[in-house]
Amino acid sequence: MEMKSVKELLEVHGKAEKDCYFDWENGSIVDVEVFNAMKPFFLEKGYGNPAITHRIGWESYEFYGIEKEKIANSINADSVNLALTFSSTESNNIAVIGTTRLDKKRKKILVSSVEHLSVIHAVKALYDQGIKIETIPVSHNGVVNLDILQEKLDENTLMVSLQSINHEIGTIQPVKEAIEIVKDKDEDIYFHTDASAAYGRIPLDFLDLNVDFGTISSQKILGPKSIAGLYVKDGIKLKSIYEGQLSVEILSPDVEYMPLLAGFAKAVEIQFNKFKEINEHTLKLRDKLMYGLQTTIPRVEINGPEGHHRAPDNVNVSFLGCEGEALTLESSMSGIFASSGSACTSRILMPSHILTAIGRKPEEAHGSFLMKLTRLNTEEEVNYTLETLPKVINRIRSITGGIEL
Amino acid sequence: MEMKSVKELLEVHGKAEKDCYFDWENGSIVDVEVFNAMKPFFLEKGYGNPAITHRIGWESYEFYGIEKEKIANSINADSVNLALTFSSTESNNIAVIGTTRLDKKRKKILVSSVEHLSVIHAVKALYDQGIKIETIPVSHNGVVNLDILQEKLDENTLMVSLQSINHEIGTIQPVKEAIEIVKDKDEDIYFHTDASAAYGRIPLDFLDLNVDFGTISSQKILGPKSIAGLYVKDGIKLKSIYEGQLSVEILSPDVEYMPLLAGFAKAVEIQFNKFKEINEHTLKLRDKLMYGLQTTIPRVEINGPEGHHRAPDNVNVSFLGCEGEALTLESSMSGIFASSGSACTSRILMPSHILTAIGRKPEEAHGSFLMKLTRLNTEEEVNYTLETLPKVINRIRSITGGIEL
Amino acid sequence: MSSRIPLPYAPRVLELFRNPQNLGHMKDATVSATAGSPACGDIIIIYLKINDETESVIKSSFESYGCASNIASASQLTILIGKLTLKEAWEITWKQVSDKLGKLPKIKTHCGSLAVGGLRRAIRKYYSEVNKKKPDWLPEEITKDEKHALEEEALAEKMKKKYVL
Amino acid sequence: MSSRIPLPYAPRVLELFRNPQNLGHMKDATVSATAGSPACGDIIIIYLKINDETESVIKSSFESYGCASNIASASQLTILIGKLTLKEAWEITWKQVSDKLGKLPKIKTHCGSLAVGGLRRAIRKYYSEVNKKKPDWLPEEITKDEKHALEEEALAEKMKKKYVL
Ligand SMILES: Cc1ncc(COP(=O)(O)O)c(C=O)c1O
Ligand SMILES: Cc1ncc(COP(=O)(O)O)c(C=O)c1O
Repeated sequence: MEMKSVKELLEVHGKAEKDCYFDWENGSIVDVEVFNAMKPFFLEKGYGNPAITHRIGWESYEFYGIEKEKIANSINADSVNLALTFSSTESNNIAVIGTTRLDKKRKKILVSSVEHLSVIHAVKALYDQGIKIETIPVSHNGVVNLDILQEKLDENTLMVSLQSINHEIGTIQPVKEAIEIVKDKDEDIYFHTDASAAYGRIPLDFLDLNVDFGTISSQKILGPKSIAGLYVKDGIKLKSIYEGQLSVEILSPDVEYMPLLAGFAKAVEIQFNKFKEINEHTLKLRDKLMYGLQTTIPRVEINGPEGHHRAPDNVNVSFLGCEGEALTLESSMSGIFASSGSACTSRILMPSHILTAIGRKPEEAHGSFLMKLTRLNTEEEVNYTLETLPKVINRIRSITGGIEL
Repeated sequence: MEMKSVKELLEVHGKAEKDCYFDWENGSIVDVEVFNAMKPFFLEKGYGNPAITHRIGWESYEFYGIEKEKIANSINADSVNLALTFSSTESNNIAVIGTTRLDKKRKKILVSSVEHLSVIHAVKALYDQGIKIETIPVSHNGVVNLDILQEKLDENTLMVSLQSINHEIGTIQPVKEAIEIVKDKDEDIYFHTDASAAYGRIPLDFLDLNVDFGTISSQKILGPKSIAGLYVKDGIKLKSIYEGQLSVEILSPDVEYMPLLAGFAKAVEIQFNKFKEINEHTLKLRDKLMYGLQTTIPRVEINGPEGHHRAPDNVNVSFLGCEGEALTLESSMSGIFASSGSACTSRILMPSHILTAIGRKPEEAHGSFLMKLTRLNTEEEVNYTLETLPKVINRIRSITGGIEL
Repeated sequence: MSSRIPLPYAPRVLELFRNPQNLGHMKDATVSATAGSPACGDIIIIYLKINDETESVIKSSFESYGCASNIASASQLTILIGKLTLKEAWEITWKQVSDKLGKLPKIKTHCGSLAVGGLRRAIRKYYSEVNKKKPDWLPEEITKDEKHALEEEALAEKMKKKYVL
Repeated sequence: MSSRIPLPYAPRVLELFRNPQNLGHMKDATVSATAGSPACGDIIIIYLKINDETESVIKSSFESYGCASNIASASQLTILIGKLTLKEAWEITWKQVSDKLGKLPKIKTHCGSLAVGGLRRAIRKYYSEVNKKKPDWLPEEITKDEKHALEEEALAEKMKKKYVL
């Protein structure tokens, strides 16, 4: 495939009268304020290595200390308990691989069947080292089955990983209850929660939760990508998963980069200062969009729970009889950007493991359409989408015509 | 240590009349042009995930393809042979850990004694898996001993890692000859070169070199940190060292981030369009600085080779009778920012392994002073430094007084 | 988000996705055939109206439940069919379809092959159900492109077992 | 770049580094002693002028080959010594020095302890070479702070063997 053709493809695609971006799960801009916070650190400040003994280094170190603390505060943690990483993927891997080095005897890792692939794949990759993955099923709303969790715990259980909110269908998981069950059974079983999709959406108090590891994400709160965090409970000495010179951060050698840290910290400031406001805003848009689509378009099913059991930013519906990739493309041509759990968008041509885990038939999963809402989305965009998507769905269904599914 | 005190520390430190930053080895700003290239991608363009089928995704994909090719071209490689990573540290680790998965029988990895710690530590961390490291000694100028390399090659040798330029003393290594020796002995031995410090300083043609893996760095050419590259020769199927969803880049899941890619590509454009000009500029400043210091200050020794055997950007001298940490601090107070291989700056209180590898006595290593030159340094800065450092050295030596070393 | 791939279609795919040629149910079709399965998210129906005397196509059309390249492949195929004889139509390969579409992304080549599989099925059906004089050029064994379609259907069955609770 | 640590000194370290008190060789010293080794990049000489009658310090000074906190520790120690009796001076601990410096970074505490080790050496030397009436309060065994200094010197010997070709 020539790059030239992508250009031509974009020309054929054209632009709609309006752009409504809802694909925040897969990519995001940063806030202007976040950008402004980063700017001086690219160009004039904090470019020193915070581990070097000179003014420029100390200036970085000072800034690093202050900003990191802001981020740590957002999960009620101490700075020393927050490791900066390059991505949530890396955070999840450090937690998974790290625990296998902390305790070499136990070999079983339990994960919910709807975990992010960076957790599931991280565990599966340890198969050669004798690590076994067991998945805990979820309800039709994606809620992990705590009874089965309890049953599966044994003296061979090394770790349990349960995300705080599912990134695809917005299920808020009973993490607190799960931790209690696990720790009641055996204090030595590690508990990790991937809170990437929950961060800034629901209150997270990692100290109070008594969780061992927690993954948080900058990009999910409209901070920059290429920086994320891993909370590590006091007293746990995790090792990094790759090696380098020691610098200020230890779990990911050479990760500290002031511009991205500045952006992350600013995003935290915005998201958490306006926590209630932002989440009320997205919740309102969420319900308007989700129920609006269900009202105006026939054969629409909601994926995941509703009301306060659902993340305030998550809209995921299946348009029956529509294939998702065609759907994202047709809606893209109308200026609406979202993603689908359709097999056709996946490398392995399998539908989203999350939708199948909640019992969606493949043909339901194929028609799924994931939209997320952030503080940057507006009611106007939702209105436009409610006007436009019925036409999109109609056209896709018209192509399907008489094919029976 | 309270963050408040760092602030007070900086107040006591004060600012000199002039700032001359030479600590590019440890931290850097980006070029204004690089910043301008990144800006739109933070705020308005290319924020789509290049693996998603909609306009915003395709726009990112198009940009990604074009920019990555520019970077690949700089080492005469195809885009498909360049993996984006988060750092040179990660690139080095992927190469080292990756090869151990490609060939499970061979267990010996040879590295020069002056490799970067991200290579040395990456290999040492594999001790549990039966991997043995053997270091190849270097001459007093830091040049790897090819005879010993040849002797050490055997049927158990998995990989040889030899950097292109030493990051601390500027030695240009005979990589081409080393590869020939290795491949003549056995085509199946992998060869990796960490070219982080060489990238943009000397011509690098990875295809012609017939090297298997090569690490390149964005920050070393005044691009952003948190993005780097790993060249992988055609036909070698490396695996990532941690797992996640598959996206466009495969060796580091979820690494592709358009703003940083835009910055990296712009830095490549600047550095390679003005390759000769930049390197002549830094070479001139290098020699003026290095010999100027040697002329005006007594008891100064040059660390590493001279002339065309030395990287054009590297000044590393030992001021005998001066302890390096005190030196970096005193020079910092005069506005000159550099680093030292002194034990006092290191976590393990050992002097730089590179200086001891070239036979420097610890007390010589402690007085080492590393300055690097980039296209942003000026002759005026060099003049200021030549005027100022004698006073710095004098004061440090006066504190040492009659102590005999 | 699941395990994604970039799908940089050639512009032609998008053109045909936007304005599919020969789309729709054909009331007076001589024969029609389906390939693919809803479980895979890929179904094509090919309709053919055939001149029994010349054994050639009078018109063809399609319906599709599938991704953009599935739709474009089916449409492109009907364009290629035009008014060919059945013998000529039989010889259309997925590679031809893919080439006309500016080469499908590797992972999407099955879309082209699904359409061709559907067409061949329709032709076989015509000779087994409508015009029962099976011609010499029609092979007994199923061809590679037909096999692709079958494989996909089999995969769907497997997935159904695995995923439907 | 080697394996770095951030060294956020308290401001007092920088103040004393910039304007060291009681710096310099003392020509008329009653006694002087060295601690540390060039291999470690850390040497301190402590000079004492002692009033033999009162067994107290008249003045003290230092020279240092070492990092900023080494210099500051030695200087701070001489300030603490002031005009103390030798008995009192003996009792100064590295913790006192470190506290006065606003707490040294953990990895740098050996600097404080090196200075104290040097002082105690000088006091011992005084009682063994100059004033030969060894007082009761002077312990036979070496103290913890002296041991630190010895350990560092031993490490230096080891490093020399390891690294000097
Ligand atoms: C729940 C969850 N975990 C992990 C990740 C991976 O995040 P990153 O892109 O920072 O590696 C994501 C992002 O898609 C996510 O939604
Ligand atoms: C030769 C060499 N290799 C690797 C690295 C590590 O680079 P990064 O900070 O990108 O991990 C450096 C940087 O200091 C280097 O100079």
